[in-house]
Amino acid sequence: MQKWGMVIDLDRCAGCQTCTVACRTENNVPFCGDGNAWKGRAIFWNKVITVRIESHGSQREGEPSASPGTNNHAGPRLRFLPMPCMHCERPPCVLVCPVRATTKSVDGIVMQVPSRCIGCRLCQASCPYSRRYFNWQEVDYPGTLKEAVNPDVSIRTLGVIEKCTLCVHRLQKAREQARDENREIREDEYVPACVEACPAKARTFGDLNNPDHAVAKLARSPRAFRLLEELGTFPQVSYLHESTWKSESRKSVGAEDEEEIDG
Amino acid sequence: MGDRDISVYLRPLLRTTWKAYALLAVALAGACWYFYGAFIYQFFHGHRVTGQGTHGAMWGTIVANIVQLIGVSHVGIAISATVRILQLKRYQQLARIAEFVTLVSLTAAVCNIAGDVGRPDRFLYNVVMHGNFTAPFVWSATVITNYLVGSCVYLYLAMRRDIYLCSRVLTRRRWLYRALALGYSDTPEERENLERTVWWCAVIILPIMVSVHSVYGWVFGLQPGRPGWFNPFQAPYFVLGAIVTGFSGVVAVVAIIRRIYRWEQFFPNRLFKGLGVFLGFVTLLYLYFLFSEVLTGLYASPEAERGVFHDLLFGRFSWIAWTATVGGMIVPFWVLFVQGANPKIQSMKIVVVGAVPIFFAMWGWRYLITVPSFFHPHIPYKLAEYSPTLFDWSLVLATYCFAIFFYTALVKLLPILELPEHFVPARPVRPPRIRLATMRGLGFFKRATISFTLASGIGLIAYGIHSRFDVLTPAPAIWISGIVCLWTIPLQVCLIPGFPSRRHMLAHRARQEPALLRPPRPLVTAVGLAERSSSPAIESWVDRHQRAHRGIRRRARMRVWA
Amino acid sequence: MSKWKMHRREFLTATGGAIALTTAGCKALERGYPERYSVEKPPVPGCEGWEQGEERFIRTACLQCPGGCGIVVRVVEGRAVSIRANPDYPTNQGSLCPKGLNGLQVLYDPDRIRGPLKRIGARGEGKWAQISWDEATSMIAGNLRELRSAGKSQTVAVLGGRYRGHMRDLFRRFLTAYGSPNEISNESLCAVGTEVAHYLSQGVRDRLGYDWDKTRYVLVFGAGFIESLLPVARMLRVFGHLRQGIPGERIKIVQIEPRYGVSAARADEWVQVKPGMDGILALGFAHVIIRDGLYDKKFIDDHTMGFEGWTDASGNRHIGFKDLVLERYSPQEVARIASVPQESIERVAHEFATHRPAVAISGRCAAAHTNGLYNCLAIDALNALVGSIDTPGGVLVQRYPSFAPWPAPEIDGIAMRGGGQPRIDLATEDAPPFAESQINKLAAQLEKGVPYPLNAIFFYYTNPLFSAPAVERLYSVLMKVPLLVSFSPFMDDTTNVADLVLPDHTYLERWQLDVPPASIGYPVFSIRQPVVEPLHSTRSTGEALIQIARAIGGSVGRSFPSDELDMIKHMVRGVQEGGRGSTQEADFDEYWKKLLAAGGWWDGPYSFGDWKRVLATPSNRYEFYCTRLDEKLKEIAQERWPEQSDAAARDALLAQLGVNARGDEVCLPHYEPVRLGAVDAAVPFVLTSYKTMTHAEGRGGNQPHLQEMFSVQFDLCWEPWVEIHPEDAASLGVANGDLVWLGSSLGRIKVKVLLHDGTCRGVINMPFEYGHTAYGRWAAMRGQNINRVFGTDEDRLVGAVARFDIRVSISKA
Amino acid sequence: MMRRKILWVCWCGIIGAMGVPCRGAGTAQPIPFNHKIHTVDNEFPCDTCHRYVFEKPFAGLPPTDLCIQCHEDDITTNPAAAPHIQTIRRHAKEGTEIPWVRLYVLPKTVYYSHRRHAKIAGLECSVCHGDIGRSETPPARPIARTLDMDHCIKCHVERKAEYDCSRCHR
Repeated sequence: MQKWGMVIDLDRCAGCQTCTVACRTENNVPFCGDGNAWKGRAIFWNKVITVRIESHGSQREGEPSASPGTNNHAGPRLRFLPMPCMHCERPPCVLVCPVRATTKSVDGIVMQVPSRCIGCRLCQASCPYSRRYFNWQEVDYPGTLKEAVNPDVSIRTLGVIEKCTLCVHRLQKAREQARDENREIREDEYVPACVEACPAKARTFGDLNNPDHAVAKLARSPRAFRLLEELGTFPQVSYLHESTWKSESRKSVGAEDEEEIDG
Repeated sequence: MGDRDISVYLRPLLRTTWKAYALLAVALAGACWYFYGAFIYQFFHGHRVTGQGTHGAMWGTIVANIVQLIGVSHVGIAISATVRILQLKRYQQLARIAEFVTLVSLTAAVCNIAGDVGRPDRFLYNVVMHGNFTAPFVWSATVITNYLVGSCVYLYLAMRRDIYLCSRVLTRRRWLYRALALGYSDTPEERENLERTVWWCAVIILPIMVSVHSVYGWVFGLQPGRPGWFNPFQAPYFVLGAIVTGFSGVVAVVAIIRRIYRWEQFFPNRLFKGLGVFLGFVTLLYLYFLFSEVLTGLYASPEAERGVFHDLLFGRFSWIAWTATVGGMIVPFWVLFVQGANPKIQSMKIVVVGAVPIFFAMWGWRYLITVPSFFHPHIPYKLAEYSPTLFDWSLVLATYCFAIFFYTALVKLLPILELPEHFVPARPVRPPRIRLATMRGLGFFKRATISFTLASGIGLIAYGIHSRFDVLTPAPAIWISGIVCLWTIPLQVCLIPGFPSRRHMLAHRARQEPALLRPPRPLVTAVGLAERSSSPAIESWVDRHQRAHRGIRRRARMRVWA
Repeated sequence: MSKWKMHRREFLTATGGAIALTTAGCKALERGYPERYSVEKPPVPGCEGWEQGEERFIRTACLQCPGGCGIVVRVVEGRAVSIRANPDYPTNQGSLCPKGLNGLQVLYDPDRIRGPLKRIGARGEGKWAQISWDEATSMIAGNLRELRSAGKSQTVAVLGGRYRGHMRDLFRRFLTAYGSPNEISNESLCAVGTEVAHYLSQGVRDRLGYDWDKTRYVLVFGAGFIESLLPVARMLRVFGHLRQGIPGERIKIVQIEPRYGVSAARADEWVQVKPGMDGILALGFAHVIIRDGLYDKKFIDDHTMGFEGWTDASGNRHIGFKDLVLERYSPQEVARIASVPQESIERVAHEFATHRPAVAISGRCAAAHTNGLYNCLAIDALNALVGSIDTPGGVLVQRYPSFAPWPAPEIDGIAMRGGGQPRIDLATEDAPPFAESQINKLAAQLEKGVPYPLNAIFFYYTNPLFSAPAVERLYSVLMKVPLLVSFSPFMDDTTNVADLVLPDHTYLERWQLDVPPASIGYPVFSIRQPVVEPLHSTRSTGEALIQIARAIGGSVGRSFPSDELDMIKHMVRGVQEGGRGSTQEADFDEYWKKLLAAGGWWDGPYSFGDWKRVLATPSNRYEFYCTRLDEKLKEIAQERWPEQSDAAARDALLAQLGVNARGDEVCLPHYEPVRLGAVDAAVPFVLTSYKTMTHAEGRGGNQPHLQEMFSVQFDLCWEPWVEIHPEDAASLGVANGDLVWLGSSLGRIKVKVLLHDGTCRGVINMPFEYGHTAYGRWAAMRGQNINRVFGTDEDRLVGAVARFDIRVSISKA
Repeated sequence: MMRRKILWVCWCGIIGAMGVPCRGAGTAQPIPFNHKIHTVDNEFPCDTCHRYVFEKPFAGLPPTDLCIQCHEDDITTNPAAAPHIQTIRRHAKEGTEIPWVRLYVLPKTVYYSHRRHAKIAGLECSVCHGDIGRSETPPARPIARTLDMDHCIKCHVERKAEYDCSRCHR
């Protein structure tokens, strides 16, 4: 069985929020409007958050490291952290859900079943990453706007929790095709919308159980870390630390050796 | 002369003033708003009408209110059971008032929970049919059902004799009391049976009471994702909090009832003094718990957790925390301590003045348990301020309206004081004439049903727990029905006639029951006092009562069965 | 038996029944829950040809910004349900930005105009009558025919914004045939200074492309490297590549900008510079590079002009760039003026020169100043110094596909006479030498009524009543124009006051050629094709224009074929006949089909070394000394002051242009102080603006997804704010979230304060895209428009609005 | 007593009324299609008319074109069927689709795939649809019984198939 996982390279991430929109359009995530946004009710299965790193260098574990001395700005620095659901191996939300509306599927996806959910928001409270969203109001797609709804994903009603599903409908489609052709799922056949859309190619997605897959390799790389590892949730989404400028591999050159570089 | 006159005891049932009707009307309006607002308005508009938000407080005043109400609900049964087990006669009349408080606040709490979830239509069905064994919420559903059913059974059984007497004394709503008495006829066997059952119920219900609030503590305490909640201390802390809240609530309720019905003789200042001393003691204990929790929090290593407690003491919530702690705990404790320590002071007012702020302070601390934690997530999200909307506050208020309505209705429908044993029906209704063989059969039947119920109850619970991960089995429904099954045992013990007693056999053999064959007299005179006290001065109601009690039991028996 | 048994049975059944019924009721309630939306939907127009569940992936081009990336639209049963990137399209190569992905909210906007409208109330009142296309066309045509026969054909103007592909040519053709010179674009609102700088130094009036794959050092002056360099999706892909795409190396990006934004945060180094000081900082870098001999001597010798001092044909000695820089722009001096640490200047300059190929990019923040052109020239000079012109990893000059030109339009006497009139926006005494179009002058010209008043204005893909400087003034003069026609599919600020609305298709419903802006160097174009049937009774503006022309009749009508698509195909035939590029096919129908399937045509890779094309200056070299500027100044000076001597006329002209330098320095990159006026305690702040990622050039206001994530940096949305440095705020006594009045000489607006320690002291930043008076339910009346207070001065050489050069005051509201 | 009984009846009525919307109103097919003649007598496999059953998530309802392929000629001998054949021909002539009414309607949150069940798992249609293939008249109302989730799960458990929530619910 696969264990789907993702690696997000924070060095590549530009903080452009393409993943957010890709996710919203793919999964029929509603917008909440100005009346609700300021109350913190906007739904983002995939949110890019801004981490402020104070200049004196105190930083929390799990945050991208600042490279001191490379930025002459005396104040704090900002870093951008794209946050999908972490799909923990030991998810606290699954433990506390009173109605089994959220489950850990056999292939490692923490699923939310909105049609089962009673909206008690316990999972939301228990998620250390705050990656669950409650529908504080009925979805509102005025006029023709609802035509753009993706028919592969249900529209959640009011009063239920929703969250990132790693675009499980794409997995179903790919799996069905693969089974029909009597083979395993190919590596590139199933990627979530955010991974597909990421313009800076910061996200790598695949089977963590397949040691040859890029995602498994990256997840073991020395740059890799996982958020809030001390809580023991074992997220299946890992991050790669930001690097600093390195120019040593090609030695500094004048105009003369330019041909050498090109060759 | 109050204790001699049954009308003193049944004052609420005999006369209802316009004030009571007005109170009922206002409270009913509030209760209606609660049910409209929480279940209809909120159901169709979503929880956006509240002040809660995902990146903000996802739980707010309503959850604080739930915790508070569940806390209040504990103490009723606690007092009642303690009084019964420890035979604290002085506090005996407190028992039912407190039991009613339990029933009312527990119902209100359940309503609040149902209103707070996003989809109340699915709530009951899904939790019961698809409950997840590992979820504290399911445990809480289990224990709250258990507690609600148990306290109803306990309350009913403890009240059964009084209801029976009501059905004999009162002309109004006689059908109700007769229905509720369920065939009770205050024969000594019945009474003995009842008392024994009730005693056992009290023994059983005490740990259940502890479990409910522990489980509510775990609803918070088993969430690693929330700084400030994930804490082994949570369960005892919640239980103690419940005792403090409940006691302060009960003190207020008793004071109001004493004032309205002029029952100074049943609830003398001395009794309040005792309550005050106990409340002061638990408040001090709670302060100690609080101090120890906050201290740990302030030294906590996870930054987010430290942030919560810092915010609590010095940040945006500090005004609530400090007002609640100083104004609602330290000062009231001092008041209660002084009144307890000073033998000259015996005043209901002082105790109430001490207790009421504690109630509100506890509400404040519930809010502080719930909300600040959301403002220090592990991941630095941008957060929205939580400002409870008018709707939130109206729901909180309306909950208490509902509680007041419910409570007043109970007071007006059921005997709120225990009728002392010296009240006996002069002419008991004729017990059914059942043939001895039938009686024997019933005896076997009773044993069979009880053991069957016991077996099936335990079996159901075991099966429910055994099949907890089976998707096709509604495991919580099974174990909850097992629990409900078990709670029918005390009912069966009391309701189903058992083997005929020796006395019955004798009577049967004699084939004549002269006293019972006589036609009943008019009801008002059907109940009389078995004995008139020789000493008119009321110095100690309790002493006299106890003396009378011993005499009555003996003489009454003689009179009826002579 | 007695009564009690009855009671008991009743009690038990009642309890059991109540429990059972409540459970059943809950379940029934849940099943019958009124859900508002279903994913199964009634059929849409045009889904007849679709089988149940059928999905198609249609390739077309994005138009959420002028980037023109290739997209693939997933259409299910006639409904567009998602947009993805076209993996083959060479500019974005499978990347897409959030705006592009959100295109369906443009297509399916509920507030789109559903058919031609005629105003029936007062202007701006919002009362409209639905009319038919024929009515609308004949009304306009009648009006235009009248004007034309009255000899007032030049009084018709077209205000165009996001022209794509053939649209600008089509409008120009219309105006040429009709007889008006007034095709006014909004380029003067953008970074036209950078383009003119490229024109003067390299001879190409265009943006430049960059060969990012091999670049090793990036110096960004005032451009949002991530947020706003076009095409954004390509820049995002490049960003990822520069960071981790090259094994063993990570490219350094230095952001030079007054404000700490997303680009600055994601760059390796942020150099804070005061607004308008980019030029002198670049010259400071140049000083270090020249002083330390780090420049590319070979390139300087072979391909540049004016680096060293030189003597012209008439024997005059001219100062060289090298001497000027060494003399005037020492790091100490630059550090003093620009308040940038000297250490930073030295270090960055060294890094820049030693990590070649390195490129320096100039952008809006450097260009939108009164000294914008010189800023950009100085920044361009850095590229020349390190030899990054037309070299792998350096600056590329874009080539374009060779479309077949349309046959010339028929021009009769009226058209000849009308077309020969001066343009209304450039018919000023102080017209900037290098301006091609100046929408910002329109208001003043209309107010004065010189050289002639306008009788009709067409608005195509532009919204000047939102985006032009001094909007209130423009509004009052537009109110006096007898006929305003808007082609916008949305009821935006300008359309709201129009007399006639001829709604265009959105970009997902129409045929259009699309040529992306300069980026990859080699020629590329795509064909925007309809992915769904038009939702409403809208009509492609090209089509509408052709219909209007044909209704006017005569030579105007004869200048147009019957069909817009034919015109497009005609153009594409030119490329087909070239026989090059990604799609080659002899049969045109096949070719067309293949083009549509591929989503475009491109002819890579870029070929280097074509110096004649790349350095198209008079000297065929990179000109540090801009001879074209020199000549142009000479020409204009003689024209305006014919009675004076050359030198005196030139000085008079320079004074008029607001250039402080004199002599050779004028034509060399140099530091020209910003024209901001004296420091005034009443207006202590300088107002600047910036773009965010979700900012679709002022057109994203009606897209709720984009609005809800407007600023990732502050997580703010739906409402504008103004960023103030905390210390400035403290001195003003304002706190986070306070409402303040932001006042300039033009007016004042009310806005919320946000403390941001990444702004310059004395500078405040405000995002735009807020303050629409119309534009649908999500955009209208949300905050106030920054253009009501924004700078209206201009870079008098190129005519670009120097928006950032205005002093403003802040006072508590 | 009477009063309470009345209340009780009202309560039952309310509950019953709540249940009504989920049952669906009676539906009448435009043509009383006789499955038996087609599948039993003529031995057409199901996917003749329900064309997508092996390829797509939905089985598909027969388009007019498909019906008319056979019914262009007078192949029916039953005179009672004649008016319905005329209906088909009329639709074919007008180029419209026969407005078949779907009998099996899944909840909106369920994503079921016929292909996965009929092709990949190789289940017989009758496993879920019962004897509808032998029926002579279409049922009058939507069939909800077999679409209960418990039914699905039971079958999955019996056949040792996965019953992960994510497989059907999204």
